[in-house]
Amino acid sequence: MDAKTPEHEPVTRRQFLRNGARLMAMTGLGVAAGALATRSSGAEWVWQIDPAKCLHCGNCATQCVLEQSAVKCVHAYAVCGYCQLCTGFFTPEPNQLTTAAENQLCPTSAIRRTYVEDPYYQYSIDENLCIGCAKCVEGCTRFGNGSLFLQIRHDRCLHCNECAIARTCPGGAFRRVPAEHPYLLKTTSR
Amino acid sequence: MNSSPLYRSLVLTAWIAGMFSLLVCGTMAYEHSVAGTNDPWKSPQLHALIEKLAAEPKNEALQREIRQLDLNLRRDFRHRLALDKTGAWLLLGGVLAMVLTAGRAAALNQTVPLPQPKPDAGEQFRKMASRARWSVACVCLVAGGSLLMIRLDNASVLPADPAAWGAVAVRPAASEAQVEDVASVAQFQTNWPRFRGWDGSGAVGWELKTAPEILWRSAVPAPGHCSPIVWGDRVFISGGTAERREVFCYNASSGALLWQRAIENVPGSPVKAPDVPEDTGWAASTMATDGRLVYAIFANGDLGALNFDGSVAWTKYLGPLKNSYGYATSLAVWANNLLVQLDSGDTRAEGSKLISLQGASGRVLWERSRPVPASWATPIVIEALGKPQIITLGNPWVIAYSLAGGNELWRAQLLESEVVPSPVFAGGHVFVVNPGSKLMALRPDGAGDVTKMQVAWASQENVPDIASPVGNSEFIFTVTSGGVATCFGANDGRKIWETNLDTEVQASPGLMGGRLLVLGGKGTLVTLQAGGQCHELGRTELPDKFDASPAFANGHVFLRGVTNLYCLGPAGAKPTKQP
Amino acid sequence: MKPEFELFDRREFFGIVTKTAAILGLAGGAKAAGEEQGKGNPFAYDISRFQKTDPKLITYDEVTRWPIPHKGARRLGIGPEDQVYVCAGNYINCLSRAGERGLELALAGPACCVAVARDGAIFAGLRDHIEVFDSKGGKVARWESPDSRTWFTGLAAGAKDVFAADAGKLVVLRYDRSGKIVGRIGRKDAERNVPGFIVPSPFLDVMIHRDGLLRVNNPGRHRVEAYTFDGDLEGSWGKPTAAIEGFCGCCNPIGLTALPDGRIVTCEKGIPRVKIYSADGGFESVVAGSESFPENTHACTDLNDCIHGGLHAAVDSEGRIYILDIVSSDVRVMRRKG
Amino acid sequence: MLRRLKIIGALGVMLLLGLVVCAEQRFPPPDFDSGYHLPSALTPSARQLWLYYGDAGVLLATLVVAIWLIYKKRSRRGVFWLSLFSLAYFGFYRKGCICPIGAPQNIVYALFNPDYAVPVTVLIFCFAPIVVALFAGRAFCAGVCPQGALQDLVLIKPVSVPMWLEQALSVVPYLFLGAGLIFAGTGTGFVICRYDPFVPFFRLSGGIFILTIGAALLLAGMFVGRPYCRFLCPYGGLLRVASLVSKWRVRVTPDSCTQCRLCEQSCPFGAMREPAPSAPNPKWLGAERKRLAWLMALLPVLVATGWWAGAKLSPTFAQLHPDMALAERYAVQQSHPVQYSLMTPEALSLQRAAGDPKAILKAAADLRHRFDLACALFGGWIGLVIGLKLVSLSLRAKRTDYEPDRGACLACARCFTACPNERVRLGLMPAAEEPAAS
Repeated sequence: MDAKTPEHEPVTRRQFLRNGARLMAMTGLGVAAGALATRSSGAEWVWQIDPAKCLHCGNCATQCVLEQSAVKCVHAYAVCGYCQLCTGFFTPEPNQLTTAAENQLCPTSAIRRTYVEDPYYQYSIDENLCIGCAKCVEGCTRFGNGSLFLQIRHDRCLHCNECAIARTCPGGAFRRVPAEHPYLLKTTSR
Repeated sequence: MNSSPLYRSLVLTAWIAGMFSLLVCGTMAYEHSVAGTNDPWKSPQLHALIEKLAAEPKNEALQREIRQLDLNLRRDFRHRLALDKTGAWLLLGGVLAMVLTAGRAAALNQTVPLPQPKPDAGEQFRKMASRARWSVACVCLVAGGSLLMIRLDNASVLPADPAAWGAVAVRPAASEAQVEDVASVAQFQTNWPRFRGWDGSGAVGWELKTAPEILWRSAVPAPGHCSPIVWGDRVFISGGTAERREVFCYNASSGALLWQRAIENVPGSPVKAPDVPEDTGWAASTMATDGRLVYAIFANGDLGALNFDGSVAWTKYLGPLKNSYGYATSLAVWANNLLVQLDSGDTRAEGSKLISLQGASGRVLWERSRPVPASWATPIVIEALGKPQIITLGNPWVIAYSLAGGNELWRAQLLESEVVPSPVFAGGHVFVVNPGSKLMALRPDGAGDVTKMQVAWASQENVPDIASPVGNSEFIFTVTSGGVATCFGANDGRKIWETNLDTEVQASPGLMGGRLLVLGGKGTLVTLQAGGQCHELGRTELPDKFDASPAFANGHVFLRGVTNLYCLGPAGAKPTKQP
Repeated sequence: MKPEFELFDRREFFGIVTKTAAILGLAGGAKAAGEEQGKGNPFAYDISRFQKTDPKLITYDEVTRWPIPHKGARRLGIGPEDQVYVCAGNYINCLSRAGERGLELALAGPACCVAVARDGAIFAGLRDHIEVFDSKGGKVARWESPDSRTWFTGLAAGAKDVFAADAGKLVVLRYDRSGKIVGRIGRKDAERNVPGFIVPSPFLDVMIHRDGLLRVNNPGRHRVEAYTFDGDLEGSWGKPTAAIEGFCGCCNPIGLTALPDGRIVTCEKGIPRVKIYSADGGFESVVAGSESFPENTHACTDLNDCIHGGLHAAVDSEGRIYILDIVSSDVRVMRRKG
Repeated sequence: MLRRLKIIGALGVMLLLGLVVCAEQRFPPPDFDSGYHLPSALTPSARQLWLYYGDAGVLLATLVVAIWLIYKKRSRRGVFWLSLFSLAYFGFYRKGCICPIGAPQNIVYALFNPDYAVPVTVLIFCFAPIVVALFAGRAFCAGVCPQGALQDLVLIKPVSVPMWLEQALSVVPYLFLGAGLIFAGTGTGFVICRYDPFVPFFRLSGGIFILTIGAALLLAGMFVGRPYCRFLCPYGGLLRVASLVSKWRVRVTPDSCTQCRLCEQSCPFGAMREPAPSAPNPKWLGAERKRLAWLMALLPVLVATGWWAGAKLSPTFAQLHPDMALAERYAVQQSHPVQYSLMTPEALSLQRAAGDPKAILKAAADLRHRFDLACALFGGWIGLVIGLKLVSLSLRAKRTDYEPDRGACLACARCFTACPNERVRLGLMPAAEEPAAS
């Protein structure tokens, strides 16, 4: 508060009071800073999604402060079964197993389906098209191996101090992770 | 105001920039408003087409249409995103231009300050300070007020003490409750799903203007004192003997007996039937229905649930019951809960309990043991404090349980001896009868032992012993087995009138709009005016003996006599074809 | 100055400003309010209509449920006296018909599958090898892994042979009782026109049918295939659809067993359900639908290992069906209705 | 809550280990004959660490420059350009995150949630401007804060807010601060960031609601100088207190005041204070002394009342925490089931709760206990703020010269050129000329 300090005492006294207050404030700040410094880290934190907790609710597509969410679908190829009938790519009851629009699950057709060898197909994500709606994640995780999952892409994320999606995440899947390991990937090691 | 060309041009630019910004702003707003249906995943058009394709998977044209539409939608979507980016920058530029030019203009327009002589500064400060103090107080009040509002709007539904929260988890899982299909409250109200109607009050809003006359009668194949229940075009009664206990379903409009089904070889039920006193019989408990299944319980503790087509859904044995006169408490239903009050024991409680079952499955949701011996009153469910509570009578306790978890809400020590008349809820009071000695009105919003504080009034005049009271927000009517009908004020309990109907009465009276129907045991159906002064509107003599209470549904009155089931309707209404 | 240059009149400006502010505010408020009440999830993956089972099709009742002593359950087996053998974690537990815990075998690693021969010999499949025990639980032999990729997920023990489904190598190995591999069944082979198994996740199962043929599920092709002991493909049935008569998702069925009369019981994940087909693949009825397994919907709850979902079933001599729910880790005992 | 965070952390570690251990354990993908090799998912790395320290450096540099411009150079133009730079850098380049206004929340969050090691850069962002304020007033507000710069930019035609209203509204920032800190401390969220009206402009995208508020504030800001800074900004509140005891202060005139009153109207932020008579009016003295005494006595009462009333807010405020909200919804579901449509966040979170209700309710119970204290503190804080404000309004200021109020002055350097002496000093006008009014 802007208490107008009474000025009818001698100047020196007023100055003295002020200096005292300032000194106290400084020491206070010093203590606080010191206390925190003990448990502070030189590193930064960034937001990330724990795929094991993600409930595929679609909030990531709608809640991000960015027009196009910083959350995208990521494919862990080592977990993928390379299915011909991929429930992450095709609608629950596909008309035919073709890449035609009516058979695709992805609303922005951000998943590319390429033939590898009989009977295997590779599925990859076009992140410029992906909006992070997790529809494919649900399909893949429900029936298949769950090789499709959501991650915050740190080339897009603004690292808001408070993540707008985390606030509304029904699974509590968002958490701060050290910036040097900014991803929680399903294993890609083989 | 100055009018230098520079000033003018600045102002003009400012205006133009401002208008431009507004325009951009508007466009973007519009874009977003239509985005609701144009995004590929929202477009109802696309969804419709895909639905259509599911119906005719081979339709090439349709497929082509879908692909084209999908393509367009996605193109529009990308376009919108691009537009947003550029729009944002344009807006920024526009606003900046406006602000700068306007700012310059304002600066140009500034006049050199020309201070006027002022009143005493100290005085001014004093005024300002006092004003400021009050407005600080206002800020404080506003803040406090708004916080209070927020607090009131968003009260917590969890118990006050966090320690008790564990209990929240043990209630029946939400998911189960969701999948249950439950008849609407309206359906419960228009039908007669249990003893004395959906809420056990024995009252309905509509009335038969004229003296009712018999539309049809239909023979009752098996003895039983239970009253009929009605759902849609079905009337159900139960009857039983030591050998065989059955449920009968009649057509409500014609009286035809549609089916009869025996509740037999119930798992756990002893083969050798216990002996049940003659004058109570095996089927004194009125059935109940939730519109999905019909439920019947018999004096030996056999409980059965039947589908409307007469097939058995499930059965349960709840006995043995120790009851000197024979078990006669009727079943109660609320939404999809079936409530069974099983009071047992001669002088002290011997396994007395209240059970709540999931109607569809017969699964026990909860069970509470009761500190009372055998009783004969039927529980009712009322809504108090926004939550349904179950009112049960026993000797000596009136106990209210929560429907959700069966937790005891309140109890009052008001009853003695053999509790027969059932409670009713009218005009905010629960009316309970201590047979032959006291008629009492309780406020149902207490907690704990409310024997002292919650009794609104009590009266000792012409207190009934068998028939339950009936009433509305103004009056409470009782009928003694001797046939003395009495009217009390619902709020103060003072006796308003009494009259001797000179017929002995077993059945509980019913309230039909402004008419009070009293059914005499010898078949005299007396219609009284349900009002401030005693006025008899008519009598109908029925050729039968009656112990069961009347049921009112869909404009008809259903009576169960000893030999026949009767349907009464408005005089002059064409009797539908006899069975 | 002239009135037409009264452009910067403050009152007017205020008016406009307040108006625009009000409009913006209203628009914003309305939009915000609109966003408040979410009208369903536009991205919902909707298979709800397949998750409801027509009650008329369900021909079995749940009699009781037995909890499993250990976590990480995988497969079931049935013993000669109708005991139920459950492999869970590093253990194999024997549950009596009444569900009491009996014999417990501790293994070196996680048990993947189990089979019990008529004579009571117990075969425990670990990821990469098989351990053989006598009926008392004494260890008899250890059959080593034939291949680095081996990942056993199903076992069937006949009178002379033991068949082991190797989901990693996409083959069913035929052992004789001495542990020698005497045949490899179901490998992709154009000559014998064997299409080969597609097994995206470790759910390959094998069973010996009373008609003397093997039945092996081919999840990637949504089929059940019949092989002779020598590995000739005798036939196959099954079609991919989430509808009740077919096999749902990307890779089903995941488990097989047969009723005494030869009808085949199949287990599915994703839409967890257990169904009965006639021996030649005609859909007959449902043992338990998706409603019965609320926990068991998502096949993958772990970052590394996606076999934490699904069901397995076994049938005893009286035709009681035991369903192992891997997620809620209990055994449901199902009895035919009526 | 705390324990839960710990557990999550532990799980995280186990998880990372798990990746290594289970790597060859997990079921392998098919082995391809065609020599196909598994691609690996791209993982674009987060912003480089040194860039964060760069930001901190820029912050410190701009603060120093600001001080120099205000006290040495006494140049409004300089301050203006500096603020434009800050707007460009901290605003449109750094998108307003992390800024000192939000940083105190991180500090408090770190204090109560040991699993969150607050980054050094955040410490710098939080404390540097305060330290500066302790010595040189609100130099941060003047030249470094992007939010402030944005508002300063749009200020076209300042209208003066009546002093009494100014005084009254100046308590609001402290209420906002209190709320922000308790929600941060309980791990509910960073409401100060959530309701920062200008960051959406920096990002050029954001929720329509907050955008509207921001737009409204800017429109108002055309006529009311820096409405957010004066009547809302919680960090401004902190700096205000700090600058009360600042070593140097902004003065209108470099040397003696000639009482010409030309600077009266020069401050668009209502910080200018006029001289008050040295001798208090004896007529009111007694009354004022008595009032002061009463208000002093009232202070503890207010605090106590606030504490008591604040504690009552706990059940409601706690619901802002996602876990508590879930517990509440779960409880509602138990008594009055609601059918949420397919796969909506509500439905999914309820499924999650149904999976392990005990855990959810346990977490909620812990939260409630935290909130009981936090809300009581909040209430007490409100009482304290109001009380102190009342007291300070009953103290009679004594001033001989026209000078900006220590706390309220944003050090924007506007008033300098209003002073004839300053103009002389700057050589804007000859020394001879004397203002008419004096």
